[in-house]
Amino acid sequence: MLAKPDLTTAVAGLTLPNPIIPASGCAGYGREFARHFELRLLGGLAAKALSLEPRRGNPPPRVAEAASGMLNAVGLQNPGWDLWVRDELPWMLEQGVTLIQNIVGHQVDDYVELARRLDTTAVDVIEINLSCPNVADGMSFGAEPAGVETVTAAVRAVTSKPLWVKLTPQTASIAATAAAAARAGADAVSLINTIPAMVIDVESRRPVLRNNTGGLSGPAIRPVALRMVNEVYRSVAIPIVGIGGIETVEDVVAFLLAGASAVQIGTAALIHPTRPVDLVSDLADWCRDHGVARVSDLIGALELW
Amino acid sequence: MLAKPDLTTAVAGLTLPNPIIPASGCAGYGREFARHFELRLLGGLAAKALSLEPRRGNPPPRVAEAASGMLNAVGLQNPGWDLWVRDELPWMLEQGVTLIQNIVGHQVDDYVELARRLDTTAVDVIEINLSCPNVADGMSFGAEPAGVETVTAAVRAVTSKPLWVKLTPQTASIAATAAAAARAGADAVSLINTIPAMVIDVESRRPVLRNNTGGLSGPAIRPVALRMVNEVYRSVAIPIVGIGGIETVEDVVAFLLAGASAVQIGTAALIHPTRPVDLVSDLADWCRDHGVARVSDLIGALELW
Amino acid sequence: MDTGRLEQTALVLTNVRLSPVAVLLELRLPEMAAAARPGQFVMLANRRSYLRRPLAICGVNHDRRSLSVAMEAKGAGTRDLMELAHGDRITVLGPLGRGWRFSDFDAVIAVGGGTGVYALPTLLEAAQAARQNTICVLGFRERSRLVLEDRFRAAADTLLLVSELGGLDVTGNVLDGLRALDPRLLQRHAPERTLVACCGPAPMMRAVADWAAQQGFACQVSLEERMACGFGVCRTCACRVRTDDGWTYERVCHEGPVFDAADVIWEEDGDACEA
Amino acid sequence: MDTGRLEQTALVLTNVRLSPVAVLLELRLPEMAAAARPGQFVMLANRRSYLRRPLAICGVNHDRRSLSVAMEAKGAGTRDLMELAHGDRITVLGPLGRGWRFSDFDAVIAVGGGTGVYALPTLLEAAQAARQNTICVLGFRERSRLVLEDRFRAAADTLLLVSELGGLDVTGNVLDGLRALDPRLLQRHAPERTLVACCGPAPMMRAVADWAAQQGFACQVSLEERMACGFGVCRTCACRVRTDDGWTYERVCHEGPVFDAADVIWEEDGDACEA
Ligand SMILES: Cc1cc2nc3c(=O)[nH]c(=O)nc-3n(C[C@H](O)[C@H](O)[C@H](O)COP(=O)(O)OP(=O)(O)OC[C@H]3O[C@@H](n4cnc5c(N)ncnc54)[C@H](O)[C@@H]3O)c2cc1C
Ligand SMILES: Cc1cc2nc3c(=O)[nH]c(=O)nc-3n(C[C@H](O)[C@H](O)[C@H](O)COP(=O)(O)OP(=O)(O)OC[C@H]3O[C@@H](n4cnc5c(N)ncnc54)[C@H](O)[C@@H]3O)c2cc1C
Ligand SMILES: Cc1cc2nc3c(=O)[nH]c(=O)nc-3n(C[C@H](O)[C@H](O)[C@H](O)COP(=O)(O)O)c2cc1C
Ligand SMILES: Cc1cc2nc3c(=O)[nH]c(=O)nc-3n(C[C@H](O)[C@H](O)[C@H](O)COP(=O)(O)O)c2cc1C
Ligand code: FES
Ligand code: FES
Repeated sequence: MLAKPDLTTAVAGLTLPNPIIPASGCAGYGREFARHFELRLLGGLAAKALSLEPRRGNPPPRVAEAASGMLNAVGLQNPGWDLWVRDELPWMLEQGVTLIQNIVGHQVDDYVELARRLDTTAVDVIEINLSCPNVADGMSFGAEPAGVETVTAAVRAVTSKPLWVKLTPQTASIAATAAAAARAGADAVSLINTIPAMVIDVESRRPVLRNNTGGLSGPAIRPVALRMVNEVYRSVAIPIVGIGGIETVEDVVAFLLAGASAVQIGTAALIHPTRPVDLVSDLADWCRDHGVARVSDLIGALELW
Repeated sequence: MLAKPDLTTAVAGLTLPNPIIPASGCAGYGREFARHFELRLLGGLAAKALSLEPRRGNPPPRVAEAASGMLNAVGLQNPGWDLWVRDELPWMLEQGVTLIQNIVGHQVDDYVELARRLDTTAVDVIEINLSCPNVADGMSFGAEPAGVETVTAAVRAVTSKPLWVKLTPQTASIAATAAAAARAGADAVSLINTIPAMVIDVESRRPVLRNNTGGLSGPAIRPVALRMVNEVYRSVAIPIVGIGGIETVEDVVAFLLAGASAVQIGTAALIHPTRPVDLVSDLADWCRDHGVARVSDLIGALELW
Repeated sequence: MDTGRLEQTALVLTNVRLSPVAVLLELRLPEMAAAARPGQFVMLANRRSYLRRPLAICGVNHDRRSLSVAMEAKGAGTRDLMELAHGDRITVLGPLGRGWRFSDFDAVIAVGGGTGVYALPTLLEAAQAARQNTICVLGFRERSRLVLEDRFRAAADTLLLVSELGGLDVTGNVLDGLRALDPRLLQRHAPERTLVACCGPAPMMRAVADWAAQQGFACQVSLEERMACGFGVCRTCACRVRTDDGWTYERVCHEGPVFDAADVIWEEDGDACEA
Repeated sequence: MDTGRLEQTALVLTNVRLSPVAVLLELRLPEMAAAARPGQFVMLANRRSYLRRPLAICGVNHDRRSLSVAMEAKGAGTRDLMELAHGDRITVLGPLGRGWRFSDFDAVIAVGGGTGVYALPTLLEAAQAARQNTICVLGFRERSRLVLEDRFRAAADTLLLVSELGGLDVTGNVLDGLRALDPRLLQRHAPERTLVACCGPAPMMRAVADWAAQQGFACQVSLEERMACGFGVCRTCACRVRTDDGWTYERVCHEGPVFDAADVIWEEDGDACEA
């Protein structure tokens, strides 16, 4: 009988019990999952995006089917800071799970103000979502290194909490945006967010999504995410949280090998609600079957040709 | 009995008998398809990339399976100008199909020299592939508007043939790179090329592709391609050739509605060799069933919400 | 913490054709069958689509530890589900959502149209078991589309069948059906003790809700919206619901699919209140 | 222009287990069965993978207008194919590639290992029909993996079965088998009139090619490489082949899968000639 493998992983000094984290927007604030498994069994919980003011989100339809994936245009619906602090935060803190709070804004000041406020809470990690369109130029903050650097540096200045910067794949060079985040003081980069996409109903001659476009997620984007994780791993000295189409334990291992220190599970958890917690035990089994004593030994262990 | 729908479409003044074109790299120089159907039934043929010097391409494996798609890293294997002129061009010109010759280079001068030579041939269209890594900075020429503008303008200066600029989706803003192509005198933009990606074999801890990374194609990328076509259609006044995961006649119609004047069929033709020519008749049927007299009426007819 | 796992593997027991366009699948799902309440739904995986498909729980058989769903072919997902045969296995999430709140009423008037009728048999059966007065008005496009007549007849004290193209009790739409009901039937109980439970196309639900309001009846409607998860985490299944100070998007899968009609802001009204 | 369409829909006639790990599928494909030549292959669509899977044509039955393929489970694609049953339909591309060139020889020594053995029965049968002398040496990991013994025995004048773990004619690898052949058998014809036709793992093919060269025999090998299209357009199935002035990448699916062993640059040699 082999010893229990060590599943712990460290992301820039923060030790997680295991590398499996439900992705932001695919786990709400944890309540729905908590009815079916204990959140503290997870490596962490990336809670749904939070903005200063409440956001109603986009009109429906907000989801469209795609080949090996889906598009969503939820529009970052969330209760806003005040209700979140009152109704969601206390409950989340009781769950004993590492809490990664994702934040969004329309301008740099929004991110800064949210980070300033979060800094005074017991939230474990601030994850800034840079896929949001910038009110100034309409492009996402994450599209260019300069935008990433500006937002990251501004947030860094107001918080000493671990800061994860979530990058969009819609950029000329993910290595360049990741490097910008690193320069500006990010503790880790989370990648990738969804890829902007469109599905059309040819009968009605309209996009299926009321928002016209939405973000593509699921297995369809997995090879793109994996390449980006490895590209950043090879060129930027910053811990990586890998995200994109992860469904099975082999997918988890592939992201770790490519260089991720932890992973987030998005769409797969919408279809298989207990998948995140199942992957924790699958990963333990995989390590045992493969004689891997410590999950952390897998990180970046990919051998390139 | 309804009249035969008019399938012709014009791409910047060049009239094609229909909008269906096998995509570059997925049709060789047409010989293999020609054993099974007449090439002149197609809207055009986008021949495999051509470089000045012969290219052996990458070592195998060159293909990896992905969810609803595949990765390829052929490495632009081609016989080079001299053998192409001698062995491939005369045969292709005999086929009576609109010939779109895709070209690649490591530096701007390569593209210019190829275009200069092609200008003296009977090739109908020059399609420049900007996904190739630039020897100068390692990024693809297509990643930034400046690179697109430089290559396009240089090629434009030496040829009066229709010039299609094929864009990579790995950019901060496809609208910006398309606008750069338009500014520099392109007649049309072809989009999209494959998305850089990686697949890992967790048992061997190696990428499946000997080249480590490859380009993701197939239905997985279709919603991304469709969004990009529509994004460019709405913001840049230039004809668009839509490419990416097109398999069915509904997919063809969706790309036309989104704003494409013609479409290219890549991966689907690898799996269903007669799919390009089948789609021509499917499109005629679709138009008849939907009371569409002219295919060109579909172009850009998408109604946004 | 819920005892049953949300995701279960179902054995397909039977696939029965209900009409030229509809089939009923009976699925062995002991825990879900035990837990299911009228108006709840399930999400069914299939072999052709990435996302699951939401379907109303149309029946529960405790002896056979099964529940059944009924559907018509719409796209690839339902077409694939309709091909399932005895012995096949699929994974299912459920039971999901908040169903009909009918216990506080003396009479239930169930009104259904199209595939909406499948959300009603379990309601009528439960109301009947609770000794409530049960009235049912169902609309079908044509006579051949009539489904589950025996079950509706058994569970409804009064059953009125409506068809657009004729051949049933009333020719017209369900509103014509409701208007054709004997007024004395509708007046047997205090209006606020009568529940109109409606499921069908949105314009129909809206019209029925208006009629119910005119009569002074309570009204609940079961909404449909595209769903990714079905269990409340993804927030894709948004519908507009009135709040004290305006409106908000609620989740069809979680706060619904059954809503008080008075709270629902219909699409046409909705456009007016867009931000 | 070819008369037959490259892509055909096949009806699965039978699925027969050949060994604990292998099955043989018989597919009704009249045009392909008529056109197939020994050493060619087909690309089979399946329900789990996006790309088709290449498999050697293992047999042709003109009466039943069928061809058969045999396979062992490797990943999702082969696993799915192995589950096909009578009555299922799949689409197939074929017949593909350039097969064995055996007509100019007096004797054919077919050497196979692992799943490579499936490329050999049609060769032996055709060579036998052409009154060539047929010798066959097959390697299996263990006795229980032995497949298609009757067909090999019928088509080979001499059949030698080799097993790594023992229990067959020779214990060892196919090279041990070749060395165990009666030398007189090998000398019945002029060496250049003897063809060694080999299909199996690359190291085995390389060793067999070396042995053939020592004997002065011609040698052809059937290569495997990952393929997207199988009919020559995509250039993914590259293998290194010697040319007058160096080497080039040829297509396993088009110039192959059968190559003259003398032309092949094996992976280990290949590393030396990388640019
Ligand atoms: C709570 C609920 C209960 C339902 N109960 C039933 C039932 O008992 N019987 C029945 O026949 N139908 C029912 N429907 C509708 C059924 O879910 C859709 O017909 C089905 O999802 C269509 O899938 P498809 O792949 O066949 O069609 P497609 O049009 O190919 O589906 C594409 C996408 O749109 C979604 N979609 C399409 N139509 C609808 C719709 N009307 N509602 C929600 N999502 C939709 C699909 O789920 C899928 O994600 C119900 C819907 C909901 C929300
Ligand atoms: C010309 C030719 C003839 C063949 N004949 C036979 C045969 O008769 N019987 C048999 O059992 N096998 C044969 N093979 C090998 C067979 O194609 C692979 O075992 C099969 O493709 C594996 O698919 P999978 O989905 O099960 O495995 P996976 O490993 O999941 O496949 C992943 C990808 O790799 C490719 N791949 C994996 N292994 C191989 C391989 N050895 N050769 C080529 N591609 C591979 C697959 O096609 C797929 O694209 C042949 C291969 C070639 C090229
Ligand atoms: C329904 C939905 C909602 C999402 N909401 C958010 C969000 O609020 N903030 C964020 O950073 N990412 C959000 N995402 C992106 C995911 O966190 C994740 O980056 C992406 O879906 C890719 O992972 P996946 O393929 O595993 O889903 C959302 C994704 C989905 C599908
Ligand atoms: C095997 C293969 C080879 C390709 N070679 C080229 C090429 O030489 N030049 C080019 O511009 N695009 C090349 N492409 C990209 C395609 O032309 C097309 O842009 C892309 O595959 C997306 O379309 P699809 O999803 O229909 O395949 C290649 C694609 C594949 C799959
Ligand atoms: S479908 Fe996910 S919240 Fe309703
Ligand atoms: S597999 Fe496409 S050329 Fe060989």
